Amino acid sequence: MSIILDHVNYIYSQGTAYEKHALQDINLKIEDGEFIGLIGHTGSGKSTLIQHLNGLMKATEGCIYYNGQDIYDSDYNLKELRSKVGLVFQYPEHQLFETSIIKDVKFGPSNLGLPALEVDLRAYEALKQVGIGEDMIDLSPFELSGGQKRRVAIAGVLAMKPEVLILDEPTAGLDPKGRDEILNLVSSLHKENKITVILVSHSMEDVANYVERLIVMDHGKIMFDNEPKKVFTHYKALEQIGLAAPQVTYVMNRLKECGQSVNTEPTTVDEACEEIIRWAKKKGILLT
Amino acid sequence: HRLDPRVKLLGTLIYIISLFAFHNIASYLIAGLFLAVIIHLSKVPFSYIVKGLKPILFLLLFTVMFNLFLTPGQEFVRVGFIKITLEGIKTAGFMAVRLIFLIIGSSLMTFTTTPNHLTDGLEKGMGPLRKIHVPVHEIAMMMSIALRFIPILLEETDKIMKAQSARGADFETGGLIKKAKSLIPLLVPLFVSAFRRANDLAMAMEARCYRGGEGRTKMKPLAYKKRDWIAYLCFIVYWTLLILAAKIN
Amino acid sequence: MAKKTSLLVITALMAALTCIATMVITIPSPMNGYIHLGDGLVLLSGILLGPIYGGMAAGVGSMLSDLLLGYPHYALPTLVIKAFAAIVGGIIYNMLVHKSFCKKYHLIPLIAAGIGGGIIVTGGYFIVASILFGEGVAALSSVPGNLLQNLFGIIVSCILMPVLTHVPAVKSMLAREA
Amino acid sequence: MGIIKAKDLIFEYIRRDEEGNVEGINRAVNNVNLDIEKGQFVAILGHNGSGKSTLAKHINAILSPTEGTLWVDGMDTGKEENLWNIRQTAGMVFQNPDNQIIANVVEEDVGFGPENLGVPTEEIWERVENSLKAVGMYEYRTHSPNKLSGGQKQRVAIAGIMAMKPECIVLDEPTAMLDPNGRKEVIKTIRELNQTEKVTVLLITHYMEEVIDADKVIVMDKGKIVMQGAPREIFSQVDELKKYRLDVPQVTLLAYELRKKGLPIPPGILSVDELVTKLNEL
Repeated sequence: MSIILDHVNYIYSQGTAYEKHALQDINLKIEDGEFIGLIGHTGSGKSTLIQHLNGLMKATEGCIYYNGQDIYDSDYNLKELRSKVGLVFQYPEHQLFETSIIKDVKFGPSNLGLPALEVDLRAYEALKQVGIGEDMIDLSPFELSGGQKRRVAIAGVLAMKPEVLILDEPTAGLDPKGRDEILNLVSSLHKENKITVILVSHSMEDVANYVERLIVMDHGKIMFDNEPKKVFTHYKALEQIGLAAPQVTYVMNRLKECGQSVNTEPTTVDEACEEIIRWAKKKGILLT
Repeated sequence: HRLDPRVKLLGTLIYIISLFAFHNIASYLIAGLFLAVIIHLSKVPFSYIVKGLKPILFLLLFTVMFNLFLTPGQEFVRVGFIKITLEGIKTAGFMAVRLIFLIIGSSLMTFTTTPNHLTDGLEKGMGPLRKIHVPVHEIAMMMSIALRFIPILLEETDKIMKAQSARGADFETGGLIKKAKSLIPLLVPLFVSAFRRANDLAMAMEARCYRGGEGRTKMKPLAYKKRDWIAYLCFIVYWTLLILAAKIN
Repeated sequence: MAKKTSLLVITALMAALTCIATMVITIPSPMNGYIHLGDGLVLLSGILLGPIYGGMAAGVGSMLSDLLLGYPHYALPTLVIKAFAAIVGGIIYNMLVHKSFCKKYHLIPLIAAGIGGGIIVTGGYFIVASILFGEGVAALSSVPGNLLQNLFGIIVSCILMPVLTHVPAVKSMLAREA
Repeated sequence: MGIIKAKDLIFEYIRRDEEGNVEGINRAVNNVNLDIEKGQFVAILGHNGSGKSTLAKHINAILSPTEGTLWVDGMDTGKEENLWNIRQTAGMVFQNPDNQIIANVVEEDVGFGPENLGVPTEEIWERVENSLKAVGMYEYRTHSPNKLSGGQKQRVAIAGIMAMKPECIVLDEPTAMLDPNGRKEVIKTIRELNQTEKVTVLLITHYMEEVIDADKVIVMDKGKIVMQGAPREIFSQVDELKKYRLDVPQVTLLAYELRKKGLPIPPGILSVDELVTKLNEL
C-alpha cells in the first residue's frame, strides 16, 4: 500500500493577477507504515500538499495514486479515500459541533454509511485510543479543556479507521506537557496500529525526536527528503529558508568547528549526551 | 474619486430620487448626460461598468417583455394574439433606461468608495441623527468591525468545510432538508468561533480604553474640501435642470 | 467587561455571519439573484440579539453582502427590509417563547418568527420590485424565490437552534436576554 | 513601590452547572504577592490553566480581585474610578492577533487607542507614526491587516498599545499562535521596546526560549507563584520545572544531563554558545 505523487503541480487562481504556483512538480512515494515529518515555513506549500493527499484539493497537473489507483479517475470513490487518508487540521477542536463527545466522534464513521453498531464500536475505540474515559463521553465537547478537546477531535478522525493519518501542527498552542502527550499519542498510534503517519510541524526538536523520514518544503518544492539526521546536516541551507536544525545539532557542529573530534550526527538530547560523554571519556576529562 | 464619502452618498441618493421623480424623455436625457460626465470624471473603465450590468441582464429583458406585452393601450403591432401597444413600448423603454441608470449610478458609488470610507461617511452624514438618540457612532463602529471580520470568517468557513469534508461530510447533494442538516457541522463551529472572537475583541477594545463614542477624537476627521462643494453645486445645477425640463414638458 | 461593548461586538460579528451566510451558500437563480442561507441568519440574529441589536445585525449584514456581491441598487431596501424582518421575528419569538404550550413544542416560536419575518421579506421585496420594474407580474416574479429562501432559512434555523443552545457562549447570551 | 505590586491577591470564580446552580468555586489566583520594578523585563511561565492569564487580566483591570489588592503605578485596580488610567498605564496584548485588531487599515488600528483617549488629531498621527516605527511596521501603515503574517499582525497590535504611551505592557501569550519566524519577530520587538523605550514588559508564555533574556522569571502553578528568580536560577532546576508541566530549551536540558553524568559544567546553561564555550574549556 502506498501513495504516489507523480509530477503534481498546483496553481492558485490560475489566469488571474493573484496566480501562485503553490506546488511545483512534486514527486513523492509514501510507503505503508512510514512515520514522516513534513516541515517548511508558512506558505511553503505543505498545507496545500496534505490537502491533495486526501483529494480535498485537485492538482492542476499530474497524478496521485493511492494503492495503485489513480484518484482522479472519474469513477474513483473520493469519499472512501477521505476515510482512508484521515486529515486532522490545525486547531481541530474548532470543528467540534455536536452536543456530546460521543456524537461528535460518531460523525465521521456514520458519514461512511456503516451500520450503527459498527459506528458505536469505532467511536468507543477511538476515544479509548486518545485516552478519553467512558465516563466523559456524554459531556458536551465545549466543556473540555483545550488539550482534551483536541484529543476528542483527533478521535473523530481515528474513528474512520484511516490507513494514513495526516496531522497539521497538532501541538500548536498547547503547553509543553500537552504537546508531549499528543506527540506520544501519535507515536503510539504509529507503533501499535501500524498507521502511516504524516506529521506537519514547525518544531525541529519534535520532529527529530519522533519521525523516521523528514520532508522539507520551500516555495512549493521538495527541498530535502531523507532521514532526519541526514537532513539536519544541511542546517545552513535550512537556515536560509527560515528554518533551523535542533539546538543540539548546532552544539555538535560548533564543537567540531572548534577542533573537537565529535560526531555531528546527534539530533536528540539523548544522542548528543551519549556522544559528548564518549568524547569526554576519550579526552580523559571523565574517568571511565 | 477623492470626493468626501458624504458627498458621494448624498449624491447617489439624490440621483436615484431624481430618476423616480421625473420621467420624461428630456429629464432622462439630462440624467444620462450627467451620468456620462460622472463616469468620465471617476475614471472607472467603461468595461467595468458594463460587467456590473451583466447579472441583471435577464431581469432587464424580463421587465421589458412584461411591460411591452402587458400594458394596455393603443394597439401598435399585433402578431397572433400577442399585441404590443404604444404605451407598452414607452413604459418598457422608460423602465429599462431607469433601471440601467439606477444600477450604473449605484455601482459607480461602490466602485469609487471603499466600504470603510462609506462607513466613515455614514457616521458623519448621519451626525444630525445623534440628536434624536440614534446611536450613529455605534452603528458605524459595528459596520467597520463587521467588515473586518467578514474575510476572517470567510476563511474560517472554508477551513471548517474542508475539515468536515475530511470527516466525510457532504455539502453538495440532497434535498432542501438534507442540505439544511448538512450545514450544522459547518454552522455550529462557525458560530462558536464568531462568539469566541467577539468576546476576545470586546476585551481587547476595552483594554484599549474604548468606552463608546463619547469623548473620542478622530484620527482622520472628514472635512469638506473645495471639490466637495463644487460637487454639491453640480447636483444643484442638475436638479434645477431637471425641474426646468419638467416645466417645459 | 462592560455589556455595551460586548453587545456591540457580538452584533458586528452576527452581521458578518449574516453577510457570509448570504454570500457563501448561494445557488444562482436567474429570476432574482440567489438562494442562500441569509434569511436563516436574519432570523437567528433577531432571536439571539433581540429586536434592536438583531435588527441592526441583520440589516447591516445583508446590506454588506449586497454591496460586496455587486447588487448595490438593492443595498438600501435590503437594509430596511432585513432589519425589519429580524425585528418582527425577534418580537414574535420573545412573545411566544415563554408561553407554556411552547415549552413542549419549542419549535413553534421559531417557526412563527420565521413566518413573520418571511412575510416582511417577501412583501418588502415585492414592493421594491414593484417600484423598480413596475407593478404587476414582473414584481410578482420575486415572490417564489423569496419564499423558497425563507423556507430554507426556517428549516436551517429549526435544525440549528437546538444544537446552538448547547454552546456555552450562546447559552449564556440567551440567559442574559431572558 | 514598583509599577505593579500585588498583595495577597486572590481571584475566585464560581462554576455553575446546566441550571445555573453553584457547582463549586475555583481559585484561579491564590495568594499572589508580586512587585515589579519600572523598566524591568519580567516573564511569567506556567502551563495552560496555571492562572497566569487570570493574573494578567487583573493588571489591566479586566478582572478585579476577590481578595487582596493590586496596584498599577500606585492605583488600586479594584477602584472603578481608576479604570481608564490603569488601562492607559498598563496596556495589554492578547494571544490571537486577529481578535484584537479593530480597524481595516493598519494605521487606523494603531490610532484606535489614542482616539479613545481623546488625543488631538495631530498628536494621534505623531503617535501612530512613532509606534509603527518602533515595531518596524511603518511601511505597512496603509495595508489591510488581513494581508499580514501572524507576526506582523501581532506587531501591529503591540504598536496599537504603544500609541497609548503606556508605562508597562502586559503580553498574554503573544506568540502562542505564531510560527517560529513570527515568534522571533515579536520577541525581538518586545525586547527592543523594553531597551530603547524603557517600557516595563510583563511577558506571559510557555515557551522557555523566549524568556532567557528576561530580568526575572516567575513560574506559576495552580494559581500560586512557585518559583521566582533570574532565568539562570530557574533553568538550573530542570526537574522542578518538569513537575510544573514545563520544559527547558534543548541546550539547557543537554547541559543538565551532562552535568548529571559528571561533566564539570555550571548549572543553568541558556544558549548554544555558552555550552560550546564551557565544553571547550574542559
